[in-house]
Amino acid sequence: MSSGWTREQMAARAARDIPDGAYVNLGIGIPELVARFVPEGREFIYHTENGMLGMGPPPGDDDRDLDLMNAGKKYVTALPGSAYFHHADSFSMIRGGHIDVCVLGTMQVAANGDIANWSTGAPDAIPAVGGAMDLVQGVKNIFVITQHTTRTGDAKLVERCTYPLTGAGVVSRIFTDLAVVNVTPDGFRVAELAPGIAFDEVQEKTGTTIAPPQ
Amino acid sequence: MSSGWTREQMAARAARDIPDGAYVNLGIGIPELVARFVPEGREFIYHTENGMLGMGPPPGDDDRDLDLMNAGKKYVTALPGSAYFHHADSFSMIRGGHIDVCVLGTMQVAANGDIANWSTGAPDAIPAVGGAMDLVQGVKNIFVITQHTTRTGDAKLVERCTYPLTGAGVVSRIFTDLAVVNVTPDGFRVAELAPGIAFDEVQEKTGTTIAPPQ
Amino acid sequence: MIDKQVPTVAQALADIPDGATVMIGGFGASGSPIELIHGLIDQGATDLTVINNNTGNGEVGLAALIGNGQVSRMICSFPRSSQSRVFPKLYREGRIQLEVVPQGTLAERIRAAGAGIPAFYTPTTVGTILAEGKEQREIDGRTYVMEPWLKADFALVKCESADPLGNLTFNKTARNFSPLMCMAATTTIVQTKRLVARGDIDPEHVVTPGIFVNRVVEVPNPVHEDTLIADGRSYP
Amino acid sequence: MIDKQVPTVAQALADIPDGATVMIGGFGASGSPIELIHGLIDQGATDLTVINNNTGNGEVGLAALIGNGQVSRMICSFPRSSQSRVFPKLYREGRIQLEVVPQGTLAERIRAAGAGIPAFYTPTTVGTILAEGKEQREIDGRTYVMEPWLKADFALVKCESADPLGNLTFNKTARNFSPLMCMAATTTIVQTKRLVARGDIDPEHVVTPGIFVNRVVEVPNPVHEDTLIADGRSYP
Repeated sequence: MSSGWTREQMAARAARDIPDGAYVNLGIGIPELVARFVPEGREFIYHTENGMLGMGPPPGDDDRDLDLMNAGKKYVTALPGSAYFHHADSFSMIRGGHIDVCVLGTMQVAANGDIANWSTGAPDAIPAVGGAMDLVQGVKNIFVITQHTTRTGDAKLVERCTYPLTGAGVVSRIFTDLAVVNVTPDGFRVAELAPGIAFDEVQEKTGTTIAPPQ
Repeated sequence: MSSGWTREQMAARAARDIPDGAYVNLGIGIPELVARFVPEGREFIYHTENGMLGMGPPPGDDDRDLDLMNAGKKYVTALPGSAYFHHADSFSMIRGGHIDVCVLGTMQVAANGDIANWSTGAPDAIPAVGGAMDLVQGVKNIFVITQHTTRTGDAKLVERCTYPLTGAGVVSRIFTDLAVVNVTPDGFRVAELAPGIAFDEVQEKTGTTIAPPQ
Repeated sequence: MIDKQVPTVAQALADIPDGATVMIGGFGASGSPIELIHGLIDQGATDLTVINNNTGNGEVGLAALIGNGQVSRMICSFPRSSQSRVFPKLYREGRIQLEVVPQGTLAERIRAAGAGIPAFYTPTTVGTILAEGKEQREIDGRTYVMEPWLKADFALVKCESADPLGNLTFNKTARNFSPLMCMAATTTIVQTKRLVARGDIDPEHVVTPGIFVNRVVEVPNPVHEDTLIADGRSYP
Repeated sequence: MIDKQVPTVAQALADIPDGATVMIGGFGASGSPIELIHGLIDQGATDLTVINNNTGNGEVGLAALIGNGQVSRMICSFPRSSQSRVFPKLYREGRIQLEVVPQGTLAERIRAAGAGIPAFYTPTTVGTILAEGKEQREIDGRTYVMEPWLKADFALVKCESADPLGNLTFNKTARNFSPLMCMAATTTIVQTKRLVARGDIDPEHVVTPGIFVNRVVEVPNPVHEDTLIADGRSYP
């Protein structure tokens, strides 16, 4: 079994592709780790869709405000220069193309940029979409951080999503434990392999053809 | 020549028909005088479409702020409890039906409630509409204050407007120097005659059939 | 002098009828008007359609209102959460209806109702099952879906400070949907932590102007949903 | 550290090309960014489409920009005013185009552009000549017209205080269209009376969050259009 990147390394690798001064929205899970790996000399401003720019790290137990949450409903802090606003303004930032990068987790992502990360489509599942569909349509660059396969070894990078879509043709780049993968007009292409990972392993664990690094 | 109501009396009469606690938008001209005749025991809150609730009277020369204007671009003051907001919020108040009464001047008003107060339609006129069309569509009650006829004696209350419309079927009540006139499903009806004014004179100076007081 | 203050929560809520559509502010626990929601449980109106981003947590607040059988329909973006048990049970038993609306579309539909905009176009949901059955059109080469405004009979909202005219400020991210819901409801009922005098709120800092507010009730020490849940509380 | 400050008006405006669409904040004289407008006169870009509620007064500010022949098209709600002479003359000579948009529709179209809403429905103009040629539809028994978003390449805006991240506050009714224009332009350029440190603006009081702002230039003692006109000034 190969090693590849850890969750932290995946997040750090994604952070390297975010330019200085970017307005960034981080999804729940591994994407949240991106905030811990901002490259030296850069500053990102974090947007949380429940109504804040300038979100800071979690508070200590003694200085938390129960009203100050992020979109994952975790307590957060406000950095100097932050701003609060209501939901219509917050989603204007998203829908209006003002957020530069959104980093999301996913269940599946397809070679045509489709993403499925909100519902398994199971008959007894309670549908719950939150802001995911707004984010994938509105944010300029949609990055995905995900393990290359599910826990049971199924491919998450697939030819076509079998789960219900969150958005069609929206993902531009994927950061997995094995590789950085670009979504191109011709499908998946490996941009960079994790240390010690061979291209053949990436192809084997991908549910469709993936092009090697150029 | 009959006397009828003065401009101030017309404004005072209109003010009597505005309920306590109403949110009110006053047009330029005679409508502005309404603010000087709020009946005892009532309070109106004035909205100005350029972005303020709680507008107060004109300032003295020494305490004016050049940035604090009303929609007629005159300097005003802010009363305690006022609020500033941007134009989209201001016209949400208008379009969304949150303003109770708008009092407008007019060039013509028709028996079906049509109003024409933004353009003569002259070929060389520069069209300028401002917020008039938003107000007549959005505010719950559209009152008109106007002289019953033009300076040259032409009727301003007409069967159908000949000037381009500001809005169709929107006016509910008209306050002239001669009478208070309701716009009913059957057309104009005098609700009240000014002191010393006979109904026949009102009919004579109206450009269409007007029903007498009930 | 205009004074929108109402002395008690019970009086503020008295006229909410069965079958009403009620918007409830808050995003999860943040900004949730717990005292007003519990007051609505005491009041007893049933067959309610409730609009909120979520469906409540634990057995207090919105979850308790749902658990008490007063809600026949939820309109929300995210009905699941880690501590949401009441809604899922009723939903799986077919005892409550659900309309799922993406969060941004939900916010914009509520704002549209307040702004007199009966419908608008958005790219959100295009290409997904949530766009099925919705009118779509191409504008400038991109496909959009049409979404209608979303109105309510009542809005129940929590704020930080309010004056007698109904001018409001909020606390941090507790602001969320509340200013929009104040715009979109026929009758907006606000619980405020502090009732201040007219003029005490700087007109530059007013978040919700009083024109959007009908009743204000002071609740000086509001409970917080997270605290109630941590304490294992339920209501009633 | 992010710092959107630009040292001079000239540098802030340097890249505005001929043919650009430029939103200019202000309602009449209130909130008009006179130094930025005069900077644009110095800069010299021509064939501009300008979006503003009015068309300027006297021979300063927007009226001077128009008078200098740099504007080929105005989009506004009210091109007339008591001291507006420059625009009417050019308009009657057929040397400038005009699109008249009702004030509320103008505001909402600008907001829609910033909010990613390509079109919406409004009752404003229904039954009038301004609705001619526009798509209309009935919704819930009432007729509405469809209006498209209104975008710009640049916005020129005046504010009261700004921090290096571009968070803005305004002064009283000088706020008017400016926060909307900040949202709707590709590049937003702000002149601020006071440049304050990061954190000096309470996050609850920010009117325009910095995400909508690209460049900030400090103009500590801005002139006011009304004062210039009263003094009989002209520009250049």
